[in-house]
Amino acid sequence: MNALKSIPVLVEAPATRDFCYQNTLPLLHEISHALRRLQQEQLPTTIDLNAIPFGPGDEQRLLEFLGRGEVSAHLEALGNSSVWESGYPGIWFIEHRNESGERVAFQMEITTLPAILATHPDDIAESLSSLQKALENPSLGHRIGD
Amino acid sequence: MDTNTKTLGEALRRNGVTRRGFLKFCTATASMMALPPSMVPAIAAALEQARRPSVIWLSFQECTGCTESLSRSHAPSLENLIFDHISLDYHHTLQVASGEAAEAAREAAMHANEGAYLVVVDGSIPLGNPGYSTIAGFSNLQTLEETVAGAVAVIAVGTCASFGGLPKAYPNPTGAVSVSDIVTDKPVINVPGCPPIPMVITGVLAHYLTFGTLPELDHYGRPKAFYGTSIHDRCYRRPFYDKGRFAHTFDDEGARKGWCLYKLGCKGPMTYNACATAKWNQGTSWPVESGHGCIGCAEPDFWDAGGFYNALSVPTGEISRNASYAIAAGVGVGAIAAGINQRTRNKAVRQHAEVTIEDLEKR
Amino acid sequence: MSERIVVDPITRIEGHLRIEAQMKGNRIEQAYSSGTMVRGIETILKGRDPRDAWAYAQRICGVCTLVHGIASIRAVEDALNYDIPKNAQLIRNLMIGAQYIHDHVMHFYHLHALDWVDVVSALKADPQATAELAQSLSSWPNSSPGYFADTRRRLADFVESGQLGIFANGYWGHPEYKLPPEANLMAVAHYLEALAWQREVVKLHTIFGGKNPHPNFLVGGVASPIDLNSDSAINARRLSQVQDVISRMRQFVDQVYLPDTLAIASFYKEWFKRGEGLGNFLCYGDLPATNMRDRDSFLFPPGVILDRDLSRVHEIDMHDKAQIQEYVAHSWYNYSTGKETGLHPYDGETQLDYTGPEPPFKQLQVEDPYSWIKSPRWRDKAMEVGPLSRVLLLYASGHEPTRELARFALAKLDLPIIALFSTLGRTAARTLESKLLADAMQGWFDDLVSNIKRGDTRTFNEALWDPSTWPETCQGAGFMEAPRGALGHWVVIRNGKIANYQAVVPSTWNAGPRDASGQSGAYEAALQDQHTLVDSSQPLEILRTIHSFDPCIACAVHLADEAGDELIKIQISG
Amino acid sequence: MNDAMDFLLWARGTAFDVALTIFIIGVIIRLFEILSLGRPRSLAEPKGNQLLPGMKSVISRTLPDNGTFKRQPLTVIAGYLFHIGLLISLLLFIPHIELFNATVGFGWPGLPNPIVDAATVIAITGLLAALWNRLTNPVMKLLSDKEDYLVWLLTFLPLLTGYLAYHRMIEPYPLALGLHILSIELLLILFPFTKLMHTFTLFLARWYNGAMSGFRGVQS
Repeated sequence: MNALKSIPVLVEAPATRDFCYQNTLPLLHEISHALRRLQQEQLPTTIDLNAIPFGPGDEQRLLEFLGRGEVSAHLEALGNSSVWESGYPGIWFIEHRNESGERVAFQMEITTLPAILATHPDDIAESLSSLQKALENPSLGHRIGD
Repeated sequence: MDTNTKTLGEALRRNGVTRRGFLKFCTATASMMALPPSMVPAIAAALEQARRPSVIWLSFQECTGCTESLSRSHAPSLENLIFDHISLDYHHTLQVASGEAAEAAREAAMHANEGAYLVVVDGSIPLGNPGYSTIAGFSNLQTLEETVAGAVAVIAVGTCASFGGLPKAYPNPTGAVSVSDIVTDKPVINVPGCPPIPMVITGVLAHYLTFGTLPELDHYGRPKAFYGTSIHDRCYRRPFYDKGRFAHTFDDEGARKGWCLYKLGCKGPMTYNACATAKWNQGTSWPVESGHGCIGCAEPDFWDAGGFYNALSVPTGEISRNASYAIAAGVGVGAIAAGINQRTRNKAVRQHAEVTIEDLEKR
Repeated sequence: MSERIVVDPITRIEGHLRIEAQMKGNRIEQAYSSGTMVRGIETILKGRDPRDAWAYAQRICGVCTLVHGIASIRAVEDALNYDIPKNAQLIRNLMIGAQYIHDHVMHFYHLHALDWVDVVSALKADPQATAELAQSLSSWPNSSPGYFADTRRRLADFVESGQLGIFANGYWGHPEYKLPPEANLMAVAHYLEALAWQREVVKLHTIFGGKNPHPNFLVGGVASPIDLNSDSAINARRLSQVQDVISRMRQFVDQVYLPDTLAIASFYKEWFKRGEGLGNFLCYGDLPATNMRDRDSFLFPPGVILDRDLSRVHEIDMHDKAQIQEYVAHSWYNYSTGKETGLHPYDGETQLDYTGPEPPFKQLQVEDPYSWIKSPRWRDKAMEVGPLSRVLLLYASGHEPTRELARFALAKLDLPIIALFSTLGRTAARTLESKLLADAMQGWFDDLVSNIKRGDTRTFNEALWDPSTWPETCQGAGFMEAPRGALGHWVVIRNGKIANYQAVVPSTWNAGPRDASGQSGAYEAALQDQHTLVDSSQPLEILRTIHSFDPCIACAVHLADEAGDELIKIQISG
Repeated sequence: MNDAMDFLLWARGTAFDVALTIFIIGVIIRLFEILSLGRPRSLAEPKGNQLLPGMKSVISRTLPDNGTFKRQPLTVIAGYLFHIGLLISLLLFIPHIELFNATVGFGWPGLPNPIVDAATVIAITGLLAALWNRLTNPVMKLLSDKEDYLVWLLTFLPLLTGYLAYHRMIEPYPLALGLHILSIELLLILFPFTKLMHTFTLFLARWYNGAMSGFRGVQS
């Protein structure tokens, strides 16, 4: 374990954005088109990043390029999921992992708010009825799903 | 046996899966089936109604690599597949029961799900002699025909089941054939690869589970969603091919910098599979990323396609030897032709020289 | 009355195996092991480019997905006298080590465990008590009552669904299942955890070989270059992934696999008294610190142990035609020298000759040929190969860590060393060597890193890549210790093409039928060693002993050249 | 069902061997034949240098001349487009270079694929224009015989199949590649026995013409 650390690694900041594998650059163009669509026609776009033929390091470079913005959310349903807005507002990343922590989906949504974060109308209805029940008899208070 | 009582939607809800969880599940399913994210609502609607199909997995002339590959699947994982998605009622490598009890399980599943179960086959079927491969005293052909009779469809997993694979490689000592050579009255979906990418195996199962139908297939009976594009066209090293930058040997500068492996025999241009996007073992790497050219393992007869380290455009014969023979022969024949020419010419010249004014006047 | 019990298919193994047992009362008197599938890969290999051979050979088996690839490139390298760079040697060692640990853990949990673990009984377990049991055995973090309650609930849901899938028709409730419900539940939880774990650890193969199963190999080195400044090579990120895999392996072996083996074994001590059989053990040796010619640098020492005599290790030579021979007296092949004779693999010839009953059939004629597996012999003696052989050879050769580990395990179980010669001894040996290998892997990895640090990044030797540099004729033997035992590939190369190819694999040694002189193979002998069946319609005991060998039958089935070409015989130096 | 791969293997194997053999033997015979005819020894006193005018003629006749261009602009343009496009796609496409490398033992750098692709389109357009010209121009039509059309087709097919294969417009790919290779094999086989031989003889002929004029001291 120590041996690995003993490799002298000098981290150099890339002088230019290196998109040599060329799959990130077209993707960024696609994203910008999607963003325009969102702005002008209010049409959201979802891109399945698993379907993009990334070369080694491409995903890393894309994530670094887009950076992280103000919002991030954590979801616990059938394993963990993370949702975060990139440094470019309107561009979101959604990463789903299964119970063993393995990534099962990785998507980019160009939208105002990713659908998975919004509360489902049926849940609101259930929520309302159970809250009312709880108010009628506070000792029965419970959370949905238990 | 009261089997298919619960839909997947009910089962998930019973396990306390929330709507967000369900949406996530659908998203992952879409991604796994290589379907666009816009399909998620349709998948959600279909999954609500989906029931665990009975799956009978038959192994013939195989190496178990396909099953091993399935066990590497992470979305859904093999354990989720077994517990939640399908009822894997017969599978030599995984099932607990042996011998008669195992065969009884197969027969029970066939009975209870008559006309509705899926048969998965890995391995080719030897027709050279029924004794070349037997299970419980039955030849593979007998087992296949009997099991497929009541099936809704057959999924041929791996290149052996899909196209005959290694056993069928020249000179095909056991007379091995593919599933589709035998099963002609049922839909056969080919999921080739040696082994196939686990996501492709589960993706096809998921498609059937979700929609109750089979995915769209190409001319080789392969699901287009996974086999629609060549390795080469989706390869991250493709730009280097286009720019003319190649690794000339393993471990040279080009190899280290990740240049194109075409000259080292990469069969990416002729191979249709999802390795370049799905990659292997949870996106860890794939053959080209790890420095070895694609060997073309999802294509029919790739074993006989002319060597793994010869560039695709290079002819398979002994070119330089043939060419030198041809040159020698050409020179030989050419010299003779030239000799004949020379003689003709000399003769002509001679004859010409002999023409005198007198000769002409005689005419 | 004499009854013939037939178990076909033997499940939870690789390939197609049939066992027939001739009973005397409730005791197995004679056992017959039959491989029931053949493909003819050696025939297919003839005439091909030797540099391609690994890919064909590798497809002999997708479970031990690496071993035939390695044996094949070693055979070609031996024939050509081809040296490989140090990094390539270390990377190959790491890949072999990963194969072992992955294979052994999957064998234990997914193929073998359900012979000892009653899944249905696990439903009766108390999660609290299970948690206490688990915590008393190991510091593995997944051991809370809630965790086991979840597992139990999932299992209950599954059983209630009525579709038992792969668990249908198991011999549940068989009186030979002796674990308490809590131990059963813990084992079921670990069955599932091991499935997730194995997906992680095979990534080592993916990093170096591009995929698993069937990672890629290369004659002359490895295909993955090393360059710390490149994204597309083995770099610091890749190395740390490898380190992560090694750490996970060591943790799982130490905290789950080893404690579970000892815990389960402690309920089945009578299985340390039966199922050994031959008493002869063979090991080719493997895992060199330097190179394959330097046998002294091997982690696993080569040699043969006869009649359980650990005080004497006999030397083994793969090129010596008097030592290793294969017989086909009871196999569906022909020899031009006659069916009773034995042939060294260099002279190996085989013609498929099925003389068994016409399918469908009920019973094999065991006086006649009855298997697609040949019968290899060392100096005409039947041998057992595999983890038990290796551990015994390590023990006999005085390898201190092995002795210490064996002493520790035997002390825990309160058993003498002789207990290793048994069904569970074989299973325990597999666990012990996993522990040894997981630790060794860290050493190879550290060597690799320090080599890179010194500036040596070579992974491939181009010198003999071009076939025009090869001698007109040459031959070589590639050997390795596969997880299931001694594996050898023999290749004859003529004019740049394969003139002959032979593989003698671990399960051929173990699963082979009787030879010309009537000697049983290892499976057969083990089953004939004090096996009584509680219920002949549920022959759980047969499965236990057969599974303890970790059968790999696609490997075992012999596959050689149909025409039986005359070989050019040459002396191999060294 | 695996006919496509069998076809490709045959095209890359036996068929290629046969075609290459016929091509090599044929070309050598033709060259021997032509060269052995020799040149009549001129008894006249040389009035000038042969070498330079010979070379000059090779170059000048490779460049378009004004007269022809004015009379037949299409022939000239199409001809040039086609020849340049063909040479680029034939000699500077990397898989082709790999093939040469495997055949003759050496290679040379190639061009990026998009450029080669464009060159192929140009060559195909040039060939189509030439054909159109041949069919519509009365003089050309009169002059053309069956061999002209055959030669046109032999040249056109490799370009077309190559383009289709590269863009995967024929499925499956082994079939596309096999057809491409086969079309070239057809070209190779008929090459020595048709006008296609001009590939090897044109510079010879041009030099000869120029040299003759030089010998006589005439401006070529």
